[in-house]
Amino acid sequence: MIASLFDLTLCLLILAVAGAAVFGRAAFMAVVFFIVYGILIAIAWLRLGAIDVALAEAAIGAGLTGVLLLAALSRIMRNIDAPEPAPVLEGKTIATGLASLVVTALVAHAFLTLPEPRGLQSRVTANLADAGAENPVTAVLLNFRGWDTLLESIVLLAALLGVWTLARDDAWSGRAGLRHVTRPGGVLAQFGRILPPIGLLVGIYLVWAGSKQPGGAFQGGTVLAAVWIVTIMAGLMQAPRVADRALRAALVIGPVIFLALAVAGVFAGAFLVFPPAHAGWLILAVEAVLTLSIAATLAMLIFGPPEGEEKR
Amino acid sequence: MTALLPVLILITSLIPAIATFFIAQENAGWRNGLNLGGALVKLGLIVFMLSEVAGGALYEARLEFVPGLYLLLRVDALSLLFVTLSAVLWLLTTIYAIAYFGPKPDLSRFFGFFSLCVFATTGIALSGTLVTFFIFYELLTLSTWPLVVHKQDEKSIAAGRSYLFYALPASGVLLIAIIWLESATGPIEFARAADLRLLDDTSLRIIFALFVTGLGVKAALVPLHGWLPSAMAAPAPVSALLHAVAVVKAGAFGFVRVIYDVFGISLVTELGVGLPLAILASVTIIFGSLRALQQNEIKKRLAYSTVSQVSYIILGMALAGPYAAIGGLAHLVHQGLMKITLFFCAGIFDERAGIKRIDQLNGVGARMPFTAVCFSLGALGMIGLPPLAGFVSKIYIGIGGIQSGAPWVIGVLAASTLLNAAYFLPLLYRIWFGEAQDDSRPGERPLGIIAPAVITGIAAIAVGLFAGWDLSPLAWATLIVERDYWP
Amino acid sequence: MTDSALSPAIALALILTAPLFGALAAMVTGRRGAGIALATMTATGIGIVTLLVIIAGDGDFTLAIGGWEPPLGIQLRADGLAAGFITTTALVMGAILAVAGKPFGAGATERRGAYTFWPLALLLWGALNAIFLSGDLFNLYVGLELLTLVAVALVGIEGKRETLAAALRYMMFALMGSLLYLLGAALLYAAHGTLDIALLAARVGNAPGDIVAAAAITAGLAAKTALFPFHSWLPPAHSGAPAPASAMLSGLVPKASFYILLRFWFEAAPDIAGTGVLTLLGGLGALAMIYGSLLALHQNRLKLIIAYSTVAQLGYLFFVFPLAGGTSAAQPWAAGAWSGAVFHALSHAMAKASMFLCAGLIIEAIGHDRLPGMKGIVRAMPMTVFAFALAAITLMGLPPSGGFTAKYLMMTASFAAGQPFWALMLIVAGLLAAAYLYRPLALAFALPDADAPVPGAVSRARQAAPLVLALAAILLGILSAGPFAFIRIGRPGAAVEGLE
Amino acid sequence: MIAPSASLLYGLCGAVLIGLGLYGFVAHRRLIRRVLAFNVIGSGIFLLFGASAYRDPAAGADPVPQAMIITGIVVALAATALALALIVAHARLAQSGALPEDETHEDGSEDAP
Repeated sequence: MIASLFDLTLCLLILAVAGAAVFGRAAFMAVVFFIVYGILIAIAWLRLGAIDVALAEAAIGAGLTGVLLLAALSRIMRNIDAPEPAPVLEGKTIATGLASLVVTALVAHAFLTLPEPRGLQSRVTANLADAGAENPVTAVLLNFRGWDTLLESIVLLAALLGVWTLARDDAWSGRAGLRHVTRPGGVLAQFGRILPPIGLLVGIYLVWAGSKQPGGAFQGGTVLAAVWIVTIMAGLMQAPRVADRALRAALVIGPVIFLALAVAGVFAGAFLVFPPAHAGWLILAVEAVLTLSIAATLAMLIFGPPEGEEKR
Repeated sequence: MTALLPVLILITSLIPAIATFFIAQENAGWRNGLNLGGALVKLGLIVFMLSEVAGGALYEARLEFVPGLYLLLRVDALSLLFVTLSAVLWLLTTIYAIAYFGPKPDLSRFFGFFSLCVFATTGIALSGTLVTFFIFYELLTLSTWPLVVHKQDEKSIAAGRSYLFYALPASGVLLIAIIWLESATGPIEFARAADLRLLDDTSLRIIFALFVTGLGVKAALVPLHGWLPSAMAAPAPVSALLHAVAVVKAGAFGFVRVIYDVFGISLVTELGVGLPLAILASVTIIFGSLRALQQNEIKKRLAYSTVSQVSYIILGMALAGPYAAIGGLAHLVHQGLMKITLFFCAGIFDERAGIKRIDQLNGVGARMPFTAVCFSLGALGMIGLPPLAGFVSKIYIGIGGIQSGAPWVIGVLAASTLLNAAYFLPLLYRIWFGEAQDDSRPGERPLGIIAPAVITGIAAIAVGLFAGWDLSPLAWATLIVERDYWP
Repeated sequence: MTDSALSPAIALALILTAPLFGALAAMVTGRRGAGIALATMTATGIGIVTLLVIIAGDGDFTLAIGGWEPPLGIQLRADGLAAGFITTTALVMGAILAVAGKPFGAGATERRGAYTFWPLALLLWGALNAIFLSGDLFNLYVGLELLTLVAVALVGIEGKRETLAAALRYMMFALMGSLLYLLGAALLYAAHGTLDIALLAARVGNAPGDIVAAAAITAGLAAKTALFPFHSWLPPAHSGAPAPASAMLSGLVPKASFYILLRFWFEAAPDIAGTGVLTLLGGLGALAMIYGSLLALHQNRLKLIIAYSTVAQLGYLFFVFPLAGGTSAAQPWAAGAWSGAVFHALSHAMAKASMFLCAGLIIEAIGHDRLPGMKGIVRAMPMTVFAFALAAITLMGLPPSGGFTAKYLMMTASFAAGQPFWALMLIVAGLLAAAYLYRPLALAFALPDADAPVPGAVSRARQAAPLVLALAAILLGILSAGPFAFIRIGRPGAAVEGLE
Repeated sequence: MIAPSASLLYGLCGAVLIGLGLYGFVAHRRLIRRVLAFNVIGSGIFLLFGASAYRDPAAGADPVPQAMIITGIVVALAATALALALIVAHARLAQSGALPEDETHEDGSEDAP
């Protein structure tokens, strides 16, 4: 069977949009193209039978990354969106282009000459019963390779700490991000009233469903973070202070419980072990607290460091 | 006991070194007690070992690092010769330095590094392998630097820089030589002949040249001698250390080990590397004397004199014959005694009467009689006036030259003697017969500053006069050569 | 379950989780960072001592996380090499955190710098331990990312324009490095269905995919290790951070990526190595060595000298690739370049961290780190200058330091392998190190200018921390027999037989 | 069921994306564009990885790479967030969206604050 015309079109579209995002003159348009690109990639993941990845890519790769890029762009450029200088066909550019071509060719060659696949599908399936999750991807993420996921949740916190180091010293006790003023009764405010209940439901469903069907802590956490962000942007809530104990507790609770479970596992047989008898609810519990922490962390990443009143 | 003794001898210098750093500046009593005590204990241990080793005893201690890299301390007759010299002179220099500095600042730092230097020198003397030798040799380089820059003025700092500029690359060269050799033969122990024939002749000649370069800096072999005269910026006890107790001696001692215990006489002869070295040493002897002649500062003249005199030792070794070897080894001790006397006296002249230049020496014999007598003894010995120490060494080296088929050595020695006389006699003339510019009598006090000079001065005569005595340096050198190298 | 099976797991769990727990606790509590660091040190220390006893007694071991054996799960591997790096890291972190208590101490209110430093430092430690114990290339990727983000954050922690630029430059190199590494890992999994190092060893061959993967992984890790020509980010980043952070960044962080390179080339893919690529790596190391040293000679700020020195010193770690092999294994006295490189990495970690801590204390005393200001500092802070001098001895590779043991091992291997070029480079490197470290030392020993301001007082206890590190680097040389035997426990076959 | 050659198609698409992103990462001076390019490379690698995991239609998609990719996406997000925050903070102090060594002012069109 040959790849369908749809796949071919999608690939070409992906490349075209990526080209626009990379080569485009205006930074703002490049970011917009990047978001579109993320959505297209998510579709590609669906075609590759990876629904979990598709969800993650749509929520995180396209959504959150796009929001982060837009926010950064607006903070840097304010009103000016100066186009990039026209590309000059100088030696360096040509060399870069050639080098990129060579890399592409090498990678493509490597990909085309890959030996017969020796995937782990059968092993995952064979152990799924003991893993406490019916969705094989969740089983891998939380159980078989739980150590990766634990470290990864801490990577997010590390990034947040890094973002916080960039706060202004005098604004440290203040609220995260720039202070926003939203017109009461505006579209955003209305939107902010409707979205949260729906978003909460979707987010929680994603986590709960994650053990059987595609979805999970990261996807669910992203949705919850989005809900929080919109609520704050709508002026219904204020962004928390970085020194807020409750916030900090929410940030670390997921990794802390996961870590504690990992240590407790030592006495139940191995480091980070989920005893098969209890794996189901344990994984659900870990996912629940992880979701909370991930949502809080992602939202705080979007808000950025406390910057005080905007001074301009 | 056999493993303990060499370690103990090392520790007698190491403990004072480390402990002194922690003694407050004001606490002179503890500091002096510690350093003198260490020196005395060490001397006691050495006296005990001297008699044992003369009777054929052997001491060994070993510390394993990684395969191929281990410390081996081994006491043989040759190491005892050097260790005895440095221990005796350490004691005397410590007494001298305590009196010389009086209440000056930074003394804990000074004595700490001074003891560390002696520790390193002892280590060099007791080294049983090339690597052990190298490790202590580097330690000596490092611990000498703070002493050279002790005054902290710009001149001292410059002298220190020049010292490191010569010494560190030399260490690098030495390390290459050692590792090149050992990568073919395995660890080289002095007491066990390694099969150097695993390397071809060319490689061996290059390695020998690398050794000469690496050791030549400390031994002040021309053209690697430049650091020594500029190091005169350091205080007198440091000069004593550089010229007699430790540094140049370590270089010369290294030559003995490399020629006799690493390559061996027969290989040196086969490779034909002895003659070029002998010529280089002869050039150094003449060149050092000529340069000494041009100096107006007393300490500088003495420094160039050292450049010249140390090469006697190397010449004696390079000739690769028994008599020359005995002469060279004996000169290791003779030169040390004579040169330290001269530096002690130069320090006293400077410190008590402000005399730095030769023209200031006029008539000083009447004003500072003890110092002047000691200085004269050292100088006459250096010239080689029979039957003083210098004469004994020169005779042996000369005979050795004839024995090894290099009669031109006699010419070198004769020329050198004339030059020695030329740069020392004017000093003596000024001291005893010059017109004194002022009649003040600077006190030759305290006893601690003059006694060491008197002792070494007397010793310098004694080793010449009683060269035939069983425990004289000459007799000990003869024992080494007869027992270990030409059995 | 017997005790003997339990204690390895407990040891590893402590080592892996204590710093992370500490970091999270410090993140919540705010002004108790120093106390939490102390508790973390204690817990990690207990874990490390246990680990050392186990490895010394029973040899190396592996531990499948969650009981899932590779290729499905991730396997931790605790051998002499891992334990050596973990122990050194703990020592270095201990000294750094002891010194950091003052500049990052808790004030009356929580402050930005003092708050973020502690969790970041502890996360850095946790990331290092995770990397040193991991046996899985993807898990190493996550650990490496954690390490990198924390390191970038520490570079920018002062929030000045230049330090932010330095952090950004570092970030750009690090991002590229991560992607290259990830590409390599992806290709390897695609071809072999596992990323477990031990399993890969049997499967990786000379297929195009393997070669591209190896090249990408090597290039990515080299960028993170600041190998020439990817070095330009390092000096501004390491010199711009506050001294305790610099000490971690220079002493520890690049060692992690080098460690992965070592694991990769000697354990995961020993069969790909060709003479060409090995010589290339060594050659780049030599260039880094010369370039870094020459630039260090031209700096007039102490921290910049130390940072450029790191470029040079990291350079000659890469001599291990052309050297670790040849004929040396056949010769009983030549212990091999592999041990030499490990010794160099460990002693450099301690000495370089010590130097940066010294620089930090000097800055505290005189307010800046411009060289002329250091004149005569020896009288005011003899302990610090002495520590700096001892650390310098290690960096120059002079006996009896750990640096000398490293140099001796590598030089011997170099001659034995018939490649004396590397030995000559090592000598040149030592001399250049002496040249650029001489200037600050000579100034420290000079007489202070008459009108120089009086240096501020620094407590003896804090001066002791860098001294302890510098002494440890020296002791690594004097007592090298034990560590030498220890790091060889579980040593991979390739490192013994050589790559060719 | 998707055809094996479709996985081939997506894999090659990933390879081209890597090249595209690489060009953007090196050629752009503005840091924000470089971060964008970083994300393009990242998704290219993920796509390649995911496609390689789907070469055996009978066995279905290998879940292990999927989990790794999700982890990778989150890690990339964390890196992006930190990089962007750094860029913003740097731009505030330096009035520039590029690193000092990459600044050009020839036509005045490089990032204004």
